Amino acid sequence: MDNILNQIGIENYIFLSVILFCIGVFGVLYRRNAIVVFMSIEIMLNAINLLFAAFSTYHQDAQGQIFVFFSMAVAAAEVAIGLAILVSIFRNMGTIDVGNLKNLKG
Amino acid sequence: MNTLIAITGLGILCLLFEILNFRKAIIPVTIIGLLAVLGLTYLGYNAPTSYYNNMIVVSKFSSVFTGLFTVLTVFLIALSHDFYEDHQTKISDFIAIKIFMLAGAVAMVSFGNLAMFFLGIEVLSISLYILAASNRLNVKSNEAGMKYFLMGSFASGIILFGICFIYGAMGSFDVAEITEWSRSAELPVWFPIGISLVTIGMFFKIAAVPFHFWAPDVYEGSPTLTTTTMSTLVKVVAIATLYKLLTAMNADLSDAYINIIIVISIASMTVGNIMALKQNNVKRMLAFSGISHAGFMLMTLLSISNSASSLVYYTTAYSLSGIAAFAVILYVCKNKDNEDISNFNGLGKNNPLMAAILAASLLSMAGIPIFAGFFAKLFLFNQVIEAGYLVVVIAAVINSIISVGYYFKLILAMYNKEPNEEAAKTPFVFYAVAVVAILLNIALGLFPSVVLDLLG
Amino acid sequence: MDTNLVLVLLLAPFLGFLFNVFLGKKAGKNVVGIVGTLSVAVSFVITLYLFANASQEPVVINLFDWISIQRFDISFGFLIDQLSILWLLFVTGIGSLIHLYSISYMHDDEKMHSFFAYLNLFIFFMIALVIGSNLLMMFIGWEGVGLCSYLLIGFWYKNQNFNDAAKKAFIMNRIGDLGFLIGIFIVGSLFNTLDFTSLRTTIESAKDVSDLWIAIAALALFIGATGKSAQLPLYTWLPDAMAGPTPVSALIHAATMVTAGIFMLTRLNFLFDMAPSVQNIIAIVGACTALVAATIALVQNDIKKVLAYSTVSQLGLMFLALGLGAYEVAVFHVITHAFFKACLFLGSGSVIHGLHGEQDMRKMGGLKKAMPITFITMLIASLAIAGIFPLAGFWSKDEILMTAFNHSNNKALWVVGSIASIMTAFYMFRLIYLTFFNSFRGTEEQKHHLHESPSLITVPLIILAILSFVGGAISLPGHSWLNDYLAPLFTKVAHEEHTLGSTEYMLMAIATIGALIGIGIAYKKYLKDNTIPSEDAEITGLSKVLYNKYYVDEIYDSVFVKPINLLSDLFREHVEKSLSALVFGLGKVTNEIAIQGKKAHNGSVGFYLFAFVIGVIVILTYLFLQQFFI
Amino acid sequence: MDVTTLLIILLLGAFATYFSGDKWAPKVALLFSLTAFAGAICLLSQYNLGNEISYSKLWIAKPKIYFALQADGLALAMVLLTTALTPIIIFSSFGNTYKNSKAFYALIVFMSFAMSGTFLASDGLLYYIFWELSLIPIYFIALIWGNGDAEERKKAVVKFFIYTLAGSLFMLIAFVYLFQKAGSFLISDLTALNLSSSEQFWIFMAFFLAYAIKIPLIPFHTWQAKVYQKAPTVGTMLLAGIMLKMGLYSVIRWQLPIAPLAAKEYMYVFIGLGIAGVIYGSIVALKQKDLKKLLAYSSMAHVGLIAAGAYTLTLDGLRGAVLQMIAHGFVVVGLFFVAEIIFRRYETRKIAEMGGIRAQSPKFTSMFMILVLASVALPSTFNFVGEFTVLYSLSQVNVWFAILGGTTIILGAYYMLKMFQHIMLGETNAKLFADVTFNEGLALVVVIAVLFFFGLYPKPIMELITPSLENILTQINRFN
Repeated sequence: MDNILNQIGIENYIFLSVILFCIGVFGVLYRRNAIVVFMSIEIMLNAINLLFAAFSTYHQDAQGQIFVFFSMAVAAAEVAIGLAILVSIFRNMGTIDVGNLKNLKG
Repeated sequence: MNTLIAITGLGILCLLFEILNFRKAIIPVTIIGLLAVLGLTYLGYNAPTSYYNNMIVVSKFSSVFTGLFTVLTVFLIALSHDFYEDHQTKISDFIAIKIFMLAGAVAMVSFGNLAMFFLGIEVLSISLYILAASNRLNVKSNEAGMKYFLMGSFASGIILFGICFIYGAMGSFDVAEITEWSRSAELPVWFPIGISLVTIGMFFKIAAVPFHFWAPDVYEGSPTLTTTTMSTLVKVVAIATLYKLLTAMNADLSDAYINIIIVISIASMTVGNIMALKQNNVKRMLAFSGISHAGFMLMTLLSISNSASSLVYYTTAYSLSGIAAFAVILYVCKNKDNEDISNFNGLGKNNPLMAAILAASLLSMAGIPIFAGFFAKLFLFNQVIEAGYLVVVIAAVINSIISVGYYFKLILAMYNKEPNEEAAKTPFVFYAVAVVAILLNIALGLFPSVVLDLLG
Repeated sequence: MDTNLVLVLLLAPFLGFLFNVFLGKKAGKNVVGIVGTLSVAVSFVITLYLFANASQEPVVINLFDWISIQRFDISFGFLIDQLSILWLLFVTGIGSLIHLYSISYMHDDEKMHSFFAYLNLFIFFMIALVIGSNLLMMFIGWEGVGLCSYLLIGFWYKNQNFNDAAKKAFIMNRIGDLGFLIGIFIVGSLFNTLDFTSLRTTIESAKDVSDLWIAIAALALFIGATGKSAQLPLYTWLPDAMAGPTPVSALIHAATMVTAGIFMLTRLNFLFDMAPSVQNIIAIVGACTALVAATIALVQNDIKKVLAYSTVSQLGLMFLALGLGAYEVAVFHVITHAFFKACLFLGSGSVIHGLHGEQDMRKMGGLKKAMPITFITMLIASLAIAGIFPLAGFWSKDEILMTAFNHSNNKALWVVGSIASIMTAFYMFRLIYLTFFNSFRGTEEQKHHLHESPSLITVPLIILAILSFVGGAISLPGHSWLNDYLAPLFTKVAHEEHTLGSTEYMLMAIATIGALIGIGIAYKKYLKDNTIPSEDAEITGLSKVLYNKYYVDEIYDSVFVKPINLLSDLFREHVEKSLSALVFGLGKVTNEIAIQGKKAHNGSVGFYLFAFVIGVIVILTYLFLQQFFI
Repeated sequence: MDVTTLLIILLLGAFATYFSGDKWAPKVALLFSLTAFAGAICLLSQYNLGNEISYSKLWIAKPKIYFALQADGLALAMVLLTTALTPIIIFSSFGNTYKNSKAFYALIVFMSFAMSGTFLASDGLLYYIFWELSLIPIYFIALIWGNGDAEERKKAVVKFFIYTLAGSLFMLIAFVYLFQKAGSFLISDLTALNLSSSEQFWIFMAFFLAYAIKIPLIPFHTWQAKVYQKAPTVGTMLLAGIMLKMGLYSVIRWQLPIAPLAAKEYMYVFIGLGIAGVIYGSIVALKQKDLKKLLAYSSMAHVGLIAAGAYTLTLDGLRGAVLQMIAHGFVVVGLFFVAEIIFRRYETRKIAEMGGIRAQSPKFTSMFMILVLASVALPSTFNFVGEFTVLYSLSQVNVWFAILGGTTIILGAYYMLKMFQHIMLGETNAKLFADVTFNEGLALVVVIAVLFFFGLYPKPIMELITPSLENILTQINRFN
């Protein structure tokens, strides 16, 4: 275990997950399709989970990994709700393009 | 802890009642239950303890806010019956969701461990997503839900990231330990990043500029009762949590931090007030006013070590007047497709009492004396000037001058315009809630010590 | 001397006023007249009583403290001494006569009761002015008589021109009053008292007071006097004041109120004696006024206007005397002038009455048969004012001229005074000739109604005529009762008696000759050649300037009144608007910002999130910079 | 009995009026306001007997705020003014009928409650609260029962509210700052502070903003004329008669003693400002076409003089200012009532549409005339006493001030007489003008009686206010 971290170093894990996170962010920013946006958000969350795992190893402490389960569960619930809303939107508007959500503004 | 369990149990009870066809009983029972919870909270207030190796820490602070949340929830639930009268079948769900939301809120203020904090915030948010979109067939409601969901989950992502960094820095989620280490050792660079990320997440929740964009849209789109919930309960929860978080994480904020808070609070006030000037939709207007109030509340962070009580006072005053105002708005905009100010024309003639209440609550928000809002501002200014940030106070004052502009737009509509149709009969509950809320508000103004001394 | 007597003296006219105000309409005209007249007569009687057993020492009656200033209190009190008694005598005396006169004169007017009410009120305030024990008490009366003159000038209030005249009188007086007030302030702060008696003692004892300030105070007070007594430059209200009923002109604008200025200066002689520079100014102003007014009077055609300007010019002479420090002489002339000028006004009133309101002398003439008594009395009065031996005017005016002559080597003042008096003789007889001699120039039916006025009008005329005949007796050169009587008032040893030497006789001769010359010219022009003054339009050259009173009114109008009104318009139209625009502007700007801001909240989630991220980045970078580079 | 009783009476009065219903509201309001006046008289006698009538009790422990009401001579004088004018004002409105009159009269009584509180409060925050409270009723009175086009009215009133609020909020900051220094809001503590001159300057300015807007001094007066014009006459009376006295009173009570150094240093500026107001107001009033606006500007001129007197920081100045406040309070109420009487007959406030009234209504004419004369400070009216004292104090500072300020007696006479001439005199008006009714007459007579009585015998008031003014002076001079 330690040797892996020794060989690679915690920083790289951080950079990796940060990069992943940013990819997620950019996905959220630049994609208009709701599904894709959800997926980007998932990427963000997973990046974080990865980092949790890494830190948990780094600290030789299980809490981090447990936290990952929390966050996965929560994310699942979130996405469930999200999809539900998406469905009703699709029913009412016939599109899942978030760019069309412009009734409320000003 | 017992409070939390009791609340959750109450939620489940609602669902059971639906199954057992005691629909009629739901609301009364819940209210009674919540009052009981209030009692429990009082016990907790007197005996601060921590549970499950610091997962939950019940302190004076947490119990006071729990009490406030519970009271607000009572109001919200009391309003529910008439609000959801046309889909009674789902009422248990709505009630239950609100209760669970309350549970989340309680978890947020009484967390002793970041995990608990995260769960709380998620429970709260998720229930809100549902409530926001709860009017399935209404496009606006859907859009509101969607927007809130997207940005909300994005924010949760940020918060989670922040928590992750904190964990990385500290190797623990336990607030107590983190506090300790944050004081002592010299910290890895991730720690401040983590803190700031979490803080930003909370800024989003309290809708501070520039993370406020969701607020107007969501407030406008969601069903009015949900808007009520957001603008009163949720805002209070968020600011309270942020306050607790920052106190826990690093008691003495660095100058850089202070500067950020100053900038953001001034920005929130200004943007909120100025934007509110030209709104025609009352809910949207109040959304912006909420943003400006968020700015005011953020000022408490400038003297974080001793401003707890003024925060409590401010939030209480604000949320009470909010409840009163929304009760009236609910009554006025019942069976109306929009919430334009024009709906309020001539309310002063049609229904003097309601008009007076709305006027009073608006005056309270504007900070006119004897209403609690004034004292809230006063104590706040006092704290901040004491801490030596005169500039912020002056900005705040200028803002409260601007704010009068739009609060009075509503009052003028009520008193200076002719009514466009006959007055509808008011459900008793709306009266009751509005009157009680505003009376509490005024009483708070006359005897501020009652609240101030809670956190002595 | 007991307080109650003085209070009765003061309040009797006031009660008359109250009666006429509240019950006058019901009581009926005769009652109104009688009550009004009696209330003044009572005061007159009391005055006589006071006069009869007056003590040498001034009597001060303080009722209570009125206004308190940090450094001194101003009491609500009265001062009875020779001067006030003297003034009271002719104020109440002539006052009662004129009341009597008015009973018949105003009998046809439906507002007779208010007329008498105002007259009574005037007498009340005049008494207050005269017996006030300090400057501020005097000021009450001072403003009060101003008010009454306002009310009486505008008595026929349906005619807006009359109202304008009244307003003008009040405001011009107010200008003077400001001067008076300033004077009071300075005196108060210099000597810490406004009380005449104590003021006199303090001033005499005061050593370390700057002469400059005393001079300023004196000047300010004198400005007050110019307002009330119609001197340059504030005289223009008096001729307009003839809008009022003729008895008013006789009482207020000839005999009593306009002499208030002289009264004030005489009261404060001890102050003015300490400011010789101001005394010179007073003398010069007086002389100029005398001359200017006289010149204007030469060509006026309105019988009352002539008298008005003659009043102004006579007052000028009095101020000349005051300026020369010859207070008793001024007082002497005040008294004689009160007699003959009242007589003249009442006479003209009788004429106007006879002609049913005609005032233009060009439409009169040949009235001496129709109204003999009026003619005789007016003739006597005119001779008196012209200064013909041995009538009252001769003595008083002669005294003034003598003083002017003896005063200094500079004889200018004397010359001016003499010219003025020659002119006086001229225009007075111009008036007489035009009015009473030759043939009647009015309309036929006027001619038809020509008649002598009833006895209520003629009796006062006769009395006044007699007085203006013998009035001079009170101060004959050599042994002057008046000077002795007034002596205790004056700090300087009473103005040295004229030992009747050659110069004096010479001067008397000159004066008389001058008067005769004036009369002669008038005779030549208006009786022999029987010229009638040409119509207003045809007047040309110098006489046009004179006829238009040197265009002073026009000048004042364009220099003061118009600019102020323009300024008012300017302020109202622009300044006010722009000021409020300034305030509204702030609101407008914020609203504009709001409108722009709405564009930013464009409803697109993408943009919202973008802003979010930007926010995050900014904050993080800022923190980093703080962390590492600072 | 102490001062709280008075406030309680008025507060109860407000509620009683509201719940007594539209029919009885006016009478109840009148009853309670008269009771309050009686109460004030009792307080006065108590005070003269030397009994303690002040009231102080800790209200909020942290931050330390007292519910402290202190009645010295000055405060009592102002309270008497308020409680004396309120019944007159209410009574004067009996000729009109207002829709929803219960609310209307309740607001009036409530306002007089708030204003009395302002005069009595001796704790800065309590004072501020009353100060703001008094704003709300007049806002609604002007808004709901005002006259003229609703939109314009709205604009004027909102401007007024925001403007005044803006000013007073800065005063609040000043108070909080002072609290930081003194540890309480009690005036006794605040006036004991030793502030640096720069601190004093800023605090003075913060106060000044609030007061200059309320009084109003130029150039902060722009709200005034329009509001006076739009508000119902009762509201105008309350504003001009009492409310703007709050500003002047506060100058004397709070601003000068708390920040005397600034007051001394910039004395000339502020006196000059006041006098500029005198001249400017008079000149603007000259050409006003609307009677109420004319009166508004005239009262602006008068308060300018009063403020100038107060800023002289001399006993005479302060005393004259207070006397003139009271006098002006009465006379302005009378004049606005006259305007109302004319409006009842002719339904207009345009001076051009009046004229020739005198012939039809001798009583009314004489009363109007007297009021006009009082407002131009004819000696033997109360206003003269005040104006004389103020001008005297100005002359002590600098004669030129007295001369410039004294122009008010010329210009004032000019525009008032012009106004009187165009309204009352001239050919008899075609439109019938009934002479004053008994009620109207009574109200006017009371006002006139007061003006003359104190004009001839101002001693009681002088003796009432002088000691407290001397105390204030000692506080003002505590730095030298």
